[in-house]
Parts: sequence; structure tokens; C-alpha cells
Amino acid sequence: MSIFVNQDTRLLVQGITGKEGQFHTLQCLEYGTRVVAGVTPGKAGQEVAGISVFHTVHDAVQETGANASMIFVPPPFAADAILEAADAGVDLIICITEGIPIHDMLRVRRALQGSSSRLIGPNCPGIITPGVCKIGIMPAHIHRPGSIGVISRSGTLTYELVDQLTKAGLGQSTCIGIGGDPVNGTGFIDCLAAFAKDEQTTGIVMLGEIGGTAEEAAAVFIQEKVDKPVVGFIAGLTAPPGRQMGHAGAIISGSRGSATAKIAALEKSGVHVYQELGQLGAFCAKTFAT
Amino acid sequence: MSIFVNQDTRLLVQGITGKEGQFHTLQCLEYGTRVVAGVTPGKAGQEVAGISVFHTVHDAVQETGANASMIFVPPPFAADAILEAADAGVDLIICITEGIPIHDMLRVRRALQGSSSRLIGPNCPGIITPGVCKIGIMPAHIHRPGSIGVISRSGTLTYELVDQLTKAGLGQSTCIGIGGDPVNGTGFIDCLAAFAKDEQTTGIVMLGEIGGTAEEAAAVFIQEKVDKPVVGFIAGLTAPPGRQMGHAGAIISGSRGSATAKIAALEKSGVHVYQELGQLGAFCAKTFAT
Amino acid sequence: MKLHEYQAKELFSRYGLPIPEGWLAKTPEKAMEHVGRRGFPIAIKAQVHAGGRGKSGGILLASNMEDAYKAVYSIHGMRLRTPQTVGEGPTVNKLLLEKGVDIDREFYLSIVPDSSTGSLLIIASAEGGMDIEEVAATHPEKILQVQVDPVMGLQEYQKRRVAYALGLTGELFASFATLLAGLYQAVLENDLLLAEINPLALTVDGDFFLIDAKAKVDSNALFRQRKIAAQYDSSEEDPLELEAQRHGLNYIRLHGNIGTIVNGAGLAMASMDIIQQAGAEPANFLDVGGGANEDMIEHGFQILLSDPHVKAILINIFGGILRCDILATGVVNAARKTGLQLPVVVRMEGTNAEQGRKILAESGLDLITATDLNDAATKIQELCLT
Amino acid sequence: MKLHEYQAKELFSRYGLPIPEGWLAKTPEKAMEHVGRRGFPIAIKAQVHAGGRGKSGGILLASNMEDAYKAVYSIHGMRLRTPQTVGEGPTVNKLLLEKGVDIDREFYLSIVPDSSTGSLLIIASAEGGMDIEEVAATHPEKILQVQVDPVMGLQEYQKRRVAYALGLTGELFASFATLLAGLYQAVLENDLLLAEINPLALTVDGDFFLIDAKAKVDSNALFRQRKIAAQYDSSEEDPLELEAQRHGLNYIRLHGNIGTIVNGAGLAMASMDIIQQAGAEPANFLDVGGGANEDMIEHGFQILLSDPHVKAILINIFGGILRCDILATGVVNAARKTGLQLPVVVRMEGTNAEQGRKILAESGLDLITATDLNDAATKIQELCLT
Repeated sequence: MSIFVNQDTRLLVQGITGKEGQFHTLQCLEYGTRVVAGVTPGKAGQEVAGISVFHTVHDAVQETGANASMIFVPPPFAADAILEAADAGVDLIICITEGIPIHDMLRVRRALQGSSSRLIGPNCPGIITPGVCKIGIMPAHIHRPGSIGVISRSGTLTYELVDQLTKAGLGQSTCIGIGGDPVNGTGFIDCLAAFAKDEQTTGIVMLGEIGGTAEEAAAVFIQEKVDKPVVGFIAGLTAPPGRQMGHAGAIISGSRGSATAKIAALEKSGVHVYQELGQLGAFCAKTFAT
Repeated sequence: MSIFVNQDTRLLVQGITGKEGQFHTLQCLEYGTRVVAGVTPGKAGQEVAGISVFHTVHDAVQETGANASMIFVPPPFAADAILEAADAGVDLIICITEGIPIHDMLRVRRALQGSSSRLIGPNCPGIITPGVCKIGIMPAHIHRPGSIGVISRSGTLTYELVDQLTKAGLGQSTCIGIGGDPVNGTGFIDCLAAFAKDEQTTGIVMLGEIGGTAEEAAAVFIQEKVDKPVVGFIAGLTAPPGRQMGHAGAIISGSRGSATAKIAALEKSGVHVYQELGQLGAFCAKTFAT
Repeated sequence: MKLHEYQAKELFSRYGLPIPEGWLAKTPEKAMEHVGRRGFPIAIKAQVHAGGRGKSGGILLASNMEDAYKAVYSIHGMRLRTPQTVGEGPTVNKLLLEKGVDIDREFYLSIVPDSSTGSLLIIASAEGGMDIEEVAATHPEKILQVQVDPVMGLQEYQKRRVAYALGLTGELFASFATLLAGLYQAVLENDLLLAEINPLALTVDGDFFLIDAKAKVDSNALFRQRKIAAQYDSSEEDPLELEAQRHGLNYIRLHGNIGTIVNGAGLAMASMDIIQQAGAEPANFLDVGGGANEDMIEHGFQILLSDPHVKAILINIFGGILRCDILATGVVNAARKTGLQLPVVVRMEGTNAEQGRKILAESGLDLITATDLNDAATKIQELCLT
Repeated sequence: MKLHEYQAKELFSRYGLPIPEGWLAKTPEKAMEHVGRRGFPIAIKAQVHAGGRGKSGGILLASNMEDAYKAVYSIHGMRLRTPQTVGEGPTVNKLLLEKGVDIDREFYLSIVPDSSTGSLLIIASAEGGMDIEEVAATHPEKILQVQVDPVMGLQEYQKRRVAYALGLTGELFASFATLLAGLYQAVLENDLLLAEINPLALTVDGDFFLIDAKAKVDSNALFRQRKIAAQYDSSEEDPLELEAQRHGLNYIRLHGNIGTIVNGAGLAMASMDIIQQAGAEPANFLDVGGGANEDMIEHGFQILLSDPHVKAILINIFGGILRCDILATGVVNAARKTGLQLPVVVRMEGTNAEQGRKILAESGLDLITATDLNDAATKIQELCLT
């Protein structure tokens, strides 16, 4: 088992004809992901690596039965691409695009409430179940099938961890980059809930960073609902305080959001927090072995 | 038991200082409904029949713990009143107002998706659990406590039926007017589902009318999910066909929506359809007795 | 409230939609003046509320002066009877003259608020023209329906979906997308219940034109659509229905002789059913509504009395928001003012019914009181037999 | 991107928000001209990005010519250091002169897109003025937060909620509701991350005025906010940060001497943590991002090399969307162009890492290769010790 993706995942790629879209479509295909369609408005009839391109997601879904979408559409058009995928009934939408305006994402997130579509991202590396299905831009070769679930706000930090896990002999059930933007789709809690129920997963690693309060909320959830061991890491312990956003930000968040606050919240919930990134894989091996 | 309202219902009235609002607040109070607050913007501090008036629903809910709202606000402001009640966390919103523009109601219905608030109406007489709680404009004295659930699109037609039921010795568990507007909140199916689960209710009467396809959808639901006997009546069998709405209406609805189509759909689902309004109560007594 | 073609086009053109050059004429002479000045081909179009005008001779195309003269004089003043009109059809007293365009393709495009899906529904087809209902019935796959979330509004991807489904790419896509966005905006800002363009023509030069356009406005929204309300053309309406409208009454004139006054549309329809079941024919549908006051009741009563076909009246009120005492006062006032001669069966139940009955009894008027609906039906039946 | 007070006010005034009469002056002489012409009382306000200007002498009120002269010359040219600025603070080279108004009450009002609630959050308080953060900390019940659904938009009932909470009824309600609606519209249409009015003054005559106003625009949305992008004032920015911005790089200058080039903000922060754990101090935060190309890498490298404090560089790349071969080519080009003298530790993993390493190895440059993060940390530590 795994979460969110499996051998029945049929992928379409929005923005498949762009440079990055093409490159990563090929990488996903090589990994064995069932890429069944591409979408670029105005380019129906073309092909990318043997994959048919359609004008619209609706056409692609109708013709190919795609149930997941990977989005490489540029920021000005990315919110629309997400809404299009959801409207076409795509179950899982992975938006790689970075730099989508926050007002666009607020509207998207509200529109998706009550929808049956799950959004991962934007500004994320994607999701991979090693050996089965890769949707995203993560380097494939560092992953190994196994039983550790990985959730992260940061792309490259995830690669770093996964590489260490694999080298330490720990394979992964599913690795999810939820994205670094303030407004995103699937969050820590959704992933934690899914990993908690997933039989294959025996341990979870959660990579957070400063800003927002998602880690604090996740800590509460872990304490109440997650029985599996969880290792945590927070990036940004030595980062200078963020630039001030006027009073309003301070009024909303108070003193929450700092690395120290997050680490404290996680430790209070029984999460094994470890801040030496270079030895994080080794620490996981030790922690999950007990 | 009953559905949607009970002895714990704490009612606030939006538009309480208007003529109709005052009149029906008094009627509800006399019936024993726990009216705890009124709302009229700009009139906080006033009282109506000893009930405190607040500027906003949020204030009223916070001060009085109201969990239901009855709305008498005029059409231009009614959609906003519904949204305000939902935002303040009111569980049950009964909108009596007639003549709300359809574009307003489309927006309201969409906004309420995924909300925890239930809307009944607009353009409806309200809901009553005889002997316990009356929220709406129905004449109270015709009702008797009992075990028949009543659902209707039409206000006065409901009174007619209830009066006959009572005279035929059949009391009612709960009577709900879902309203005659094309876009409304709670529909036939929501009520049928609730009555099907309600222990007190042993039989259901459903009053439909021409237009739309809500009765056809309800028929399918009854066949699949309702084990209790259902009596049906459709008003408008002899009404001339409605004025043509151009092609678009015909393209959407095809031949659906006529009284004959609705009666056929209900009969096919095992509903006891009876079209002699003058003897409908007697028919129910006979049908529910077996 | 329906708009005429020329009104709908004027409305849509304010949202950037391309309409053919056209001129409205109220007399045949004015129409011929326009023809003389503008040249050919020219379309002569009856401005009445009647679907299916084209097939019924209400729209003619002229390519010379003689044809134009014949067309103008045949259409102006005619009663236009189409499959969608009632009775002899409305009288044509306004003509729209439109410059002909060189049509390559014809599309169908409409937007309606759709209660069953809770959306603003875009309906489009590459098979535009007069027979769209037949296309819908026989080839539903040739008709695209796109649901627009009424809160999110029209999205870019939805414009693409519609345009690509119609085979419009490149520059045509861009101009179509602008047109669709304009139409959507017009629907929203004017509380339209229907915006329909059929056909939407694409000329050989690659330009779009609205050849025919229909618009219907939500009457419940006229409080915020004052400009549109002012365009209301009542000339085609039944004078009694107009009178009823003025007093906020929902009245439809029918062909029978038993007048009815009922509160609530459902009970009103059911009362008509009862009259028919009693062997008579209802003279009207009249729902006085929930918020009726004395005045409204009085005017409703007067409207029934001024219909010469009405031989008897059934008043069937079950009082909820409309209190029976209010109704009774209205009836008494109207009966006194009109010197009532017809038999009136009154059946009254619900809020303040006692007071209402008392007002009627003390009025000294000769009214027939029914104890319940069965009794009312019996008494109507007796009246019909005498 | 932050706007200056005068820019924010100009923006808000386009949405009907009432701002005091004011004049911008770039020199003290121009400022005194305005003072001479406009009369007293007059406010003299430093136009720099520094919260807490008032308490730090950046805003002065003058009621006669002598005070005005002193104020203008003390503020213009000063370096404004407040609790919210870094280092010595920005230099004041623009003044806003504003006519004084006769204030009765002061409110706080702001709108921000709030990710935790997924709403546009209105924050309001009747306790406006400079100490709003203290009010928030000590009397949170005096601060109202209203969540506006970003899709539904601002509703009438929400205007009422805010207004009544501030004690504004009757005519004041109406003018406040209009003001709030304008502010909301400004936030939406200009992609604001913050719109803050503090204080919002109510004069003794019952008029509202924006006494101070802040606005911050979403940099990700500048592609559709060209007019605002053109107002960008870079004079307060670090020249290297500006240079980085021009090349689409996310660079923040810090106080250490180990430069870093990393892809991804999370890994970049973690790399800074590692440098500190190794006993050194990072000279910067530099995230080259996911979509970096050769040019961007090259420019990032050049920026680090032009910071005289940088004594060594750590390149830490884990390639995903940024392919290591692209990075390597950028590094090689930059090193060649600049005649690289500093030690550079390169750690590279992920997509096309093999090709990247090969490009570095074949470049003939003297680069220190690290096998993994631990190794990189050790090599940085060695460099620091030597």
C-alpha cells in the first residue's frame, strides 16, 4: 500500500509541451508512471514522447480516463489550470508551479472545499511511491521502496532526507512535498492522517520550516491521532527574523511561527525532533528501529 | 422525536421589528417556541414582546445562544441575512421571505455548501413540530402531535393537508415547507432521509407541484432508501403549460417537470399518489392504517 | 420579464457583443425610409414576444426595394401566430431592420441560471439556427453544457472548453472568449433568467454577429434593475393581467367561467384542479400571495368582476402569513364598491379565520360559506348546475 | 513589495478613501515652499519603509513657521532608526506634508490575506493609534477579526459587523461602510498582502481620514500589477539584494563570511544552520529556486563574489527541477569570468548530478568537492580553521 498514488494512477500533464513539462514527463515515464495524456490549450493533436496532447483537461479525462494531473503551467495561468483539473473530476492534482499570487490561491482553495479533488502544492516537488509511481520533479534514483512516510514543506530538503534514509537502509512508502507557499492544498494533517491509516507505513518523518502555524497544528493532531513514531526537523533555526509585515501579521500570529516554537510544540506531542541535518537519516534509523 | 427542531431549539428572528416579523414572533411565542433574540440592524437595545433586539446575528448568538433563525427580511436584503446567520454558526435557518432574486439564491446556495447550517426556504411557511416548536407562519391550531411527517413545496396547500390529517385523526411528527422557489435550501430528499431515520415518524406525505425535477429525484431516493409508506400529491394537473422560457429551458429539462411525469415517477417508486385534494386526509388515514 | 430582440441586442452590445447595424421603425413608412437609406440585403424583423418568428413569416430578408416593401407591409400590423404563442398571437407594431451579413457558420449560445445544478449554465452548439430544440432532442451529444459556479464566476478554462468544442481556435478563440465573457457579465449584472443567441453567426470575414438574441429578466430583481424595468413593453399583455400586475397580484386569465381567488400558488393550482373535477372550468389563476393586504384583495376581486366570462367566484384561503381578517375586509370593501351581483363561495381557514368569518357574516353581504374544501367543491358544483 | 505612505494613500484614494490634503517634497526647500503656501497645523512625515516612524522622530507636527522649519530640516536627510528597522535605518530623502485634521476618535483598520483561515481577514479596533500591537497583546477582546470568504467577497452584514463593533451607527455607518468596501476592493484589485490604516481618524466634524496608511503588494503578482511595479523605490535596498532581484534570485545579505548558493528555501535555511553549527557565520541566504537557468546561477555566483566579506563559498544543490548540469555550467562560466580566487566547496546531488560533476571536473577549476552534507560541513569547518 501507499497513500494518494498507486499502480492505478493514470497521470495527465498540464503544460506538457513546455520545456520543464516535457523534461519531467519523460522522467516520470522512465520511472514507470502511467502517463496517459497531456494538455496544452491550442495544441491538441500534438504528441510529447508518444503521449497525446489535448486542448482541455475534460477532453483528456474523457479520452484517457486520467485520474491524476501534474501541473507545469506558468504562474499567471496556474490557478486556472488547477480549477480546470478539479472541474474535470481529476482525483489528485499535483501543482509544481512556483510563484502563484496568494489571492489566486485563496480563491482556488475556497473553490476546492467540498470538491472530491485533492490538491498537492503548489510550489512543491510532488509525490512519489518508490517503485510504483512518481509524479513530480524529485530525482527518482535516491528513493527506495520501504515503510517510512515522508512529508515536507521544502523540496530539496526532502531529497536530502530521502537520500540519507535510503543510504541508512530505510525505504519509503510514500514521500510528499506539500509545498512551501502560505496557501496550499493538502497539508501536514491530511498526510499524517493518511500515513496513520496506511498499513505499509511504520514510521513518519516530517520536515517543517519557520513561518505559519502548520507544524503547531500538526503537533496537536499527532498527539491525538497518530500512534506511529514521528521524527521531526525544522529548518531556519538560525535564520534572521523575517521582514516585518506591518502590525497585522503580528496581531494574527502573535509569537507563533518561530523555529523554537515549532520545535517545542512537536516535542510536547512526542515527536522525535532532531536538528543535525547531516545525521538525520542515521537518527531515523535508530529511532524507527526501537 | 422529530426532525430539525425540538425542545432545545433557541430561536432568533431576523427582521423582528417589521410588521410581519412582530406578528409572527408573537404567534411563535404563544405556541411555546423559545424565541430568545431578535435582529434588526441599527435597532439594538429595542425590545419586541420582551425579546431583546441586536444589531447583528453574531451579537445575538453570542449573547443568547440562539441556534435557529427565522428570517422576515425584505427580498433585497434577505440573501445577506441568510449568509449572516450561517456565518454566525446558526444551525437552522428558516427564510420566510418571498421574492428573492434567483441570482442571489444561487450565490447563497453555493456559499452554504459545506457549511454546518441548514437552510429551509426561502418563500416557505417554515417548520413545526406540533406541541413542541413552531418556526414560521403556519396557523398553529390546525396541527396535532403525532407520527406523520409532511413535506411540501407549497405553503397553503400544506395547511390544507395538515388540517385534513388532524381532522382524520392523524397527528404530525414534523411538517416542513421547503418553499416554492426554484433555488432553495433543504429539499425533498434531505427531509425524506431525516423522516426515514426518525423513530416517531411512521408515514410521510409529500406535496409536490409542477416545474423543476425535485419530485422525480425524490422518487428515486424513496425507492432506494425509504422503507416507510409515502403518500404523494402533485398540484397543477390542469394548469396550462407554463410560459415558454425560450429554447434553453426546453434543452435542459426536456419533457420532465410536468404533473403527469411527476406522478408517474412517484407511482413507479411505490408512492401512494392521490389527486383528490378534498379527500386527501381520509386517503392518508386509510393508507397509513394498513 | 421578456425583452424584445432590439432591447436584448442593445443590452448585450453594452457588454461589447457584436450586433449587426440595425434600425427600429414603428411605422411601415419609417421602415421604408431606413430601407431606402441603407441598401441591401436587409432583414425585416417583427418585434414581438413570439418564439419561432422566422418560420411563421415574422422575419423576412429583402434584396431589393420591391421585396422590402412587400416584407415591411406584410409584417407590420400582422398578428404573429407561432407554435409558441397563445391564441391569435400578438400584433406587430414595431420592426427591426438589420443589415444582412455574409454568414459562414451558425452557432447556438445561451446562459441560464439553472436551479437543478445550482450553476449558471452555458449551453453551446456548433449546430446553431432555428432547429436547436430538435438537435437537443435527437443529437444531445452535439450540445455542450458547461456549469459555471455562480460564486467563482466564469473561468478561463471554461471559455476554452466552449470555444474548442465549437471548433474555434487561434484568433477566433480570442474574439469568442471576449464575447462569452461579455454575455456572462450581462447575465450577472442584469439579473437575466435567460440570455440566448441563436444563431450566433460567424461571417466569411471571420467576424461574429448576434443574428437573433433573447433576454428575460428576473421580475423579482426589478427593484435593482430600474433601467430595464422602464423598458417594459406592456402592449402585448392581457389588460386584466396588466391590471393585476400593477397591484402585485399573480393572475393568469384562462378560458372558463369560475373565477378563483386563492393564496399560494400550490393551493391555487389545486383549486383549479378541484373546479375542473367539479365539472366546471376555471376562469383564471389568481394567487394573492403571502404578503397580501386589503387593497390587493380588493383589486383582485375587482379584476375578476370585470371579466365578463366569470359567472361565479370561489374564494379559497388558508391563512398563514395572509390573515383571514385582512382578506375578509378586502372582500367586503370590493363587494360594496362594485355592487356585487355574482354568487361567491367563500372558504376560509387558518390564521384569524374566526375574525374573518365574523367580518363576512356582519357585512350583510349575500356570500355562500363553505365549511371545508369538499363542501366548497360541492357548492361550486351546485352553482354550475343551476 | 512595500509602498511608501504617500503611494499607499494615492492608491487607496483611487478607491474613494478619504486622505488628508498632502504634498510630496524631495528637498527641504520644496517642503518649506509648501508649508508657506498651505498654512498650519501641518504634519511633516518621513517617507521611508520603517514602522514606528512616529515614536522615532520621523513624523512631526508644526503649528508655526519656525517649528515647521525645524521639523523639515531635522527629518530630511536623517537616518531613521526605529524598533522595526535594521542597522542604522534608511535615509530620509522624501517628505510628505499633510494638512492637520481635528481628530475626535482614532480607529485601527487593516485587511490581509490570511493563509491559516483561508480568508481575507479584516482587523479592526476602536483603539487605534500607535500602540495597536500592545492592545492586541493585552486586550485581544478589543480587536475584531472578521473573515471574508475570498470567493464570495465582502458582504453587507460584514460591513455592519465591523461598523457596529467600532460604535459607528447612522450616517457614520454609511460612510464607514463605503470606506471599508473601497479598501477591500483595493486589496483585491492590487494583489495586496497588507492594507493597513492606523490611525483611521474621525474628525470632530464627522469625517473620516486616513492619517497613516501602509500597503504591501504580492511580488508574485507584479506581472499583472505593472503600474505598481513601476512605483518601486529601490533607494532603501541593499545594492546586492537589488542586483539579485533583477536576476530573479532570492538573496538576503547577512553578517557572516561564508557565502552560500542553495536551491530551495528550506535547504538554504538548513545550510545556514549547518554553517553555524560548523562554527562559522553565513554571509547570506541565497535560494536560486527551482526554475533557475545558467544565467541565474552565474549572476548568483557573481553577487557572492562582489561581497567583500565573503571568504569562502558553499554550493549545496540537490537537483530536482534544477538540473545539476545547468548549475555546473553556470558555476564554471561565472568562475571563469570573475577569475575566481576563493575556495568553493561544491556538494551536488540529484537530477543529472553525474553530468554536473563531470562538467565541474572537466572545467579545470580548483573546486572542493564534497561527497555528502556531512562531508561538506567538515570541509567548511576545515576552511574556517585555516
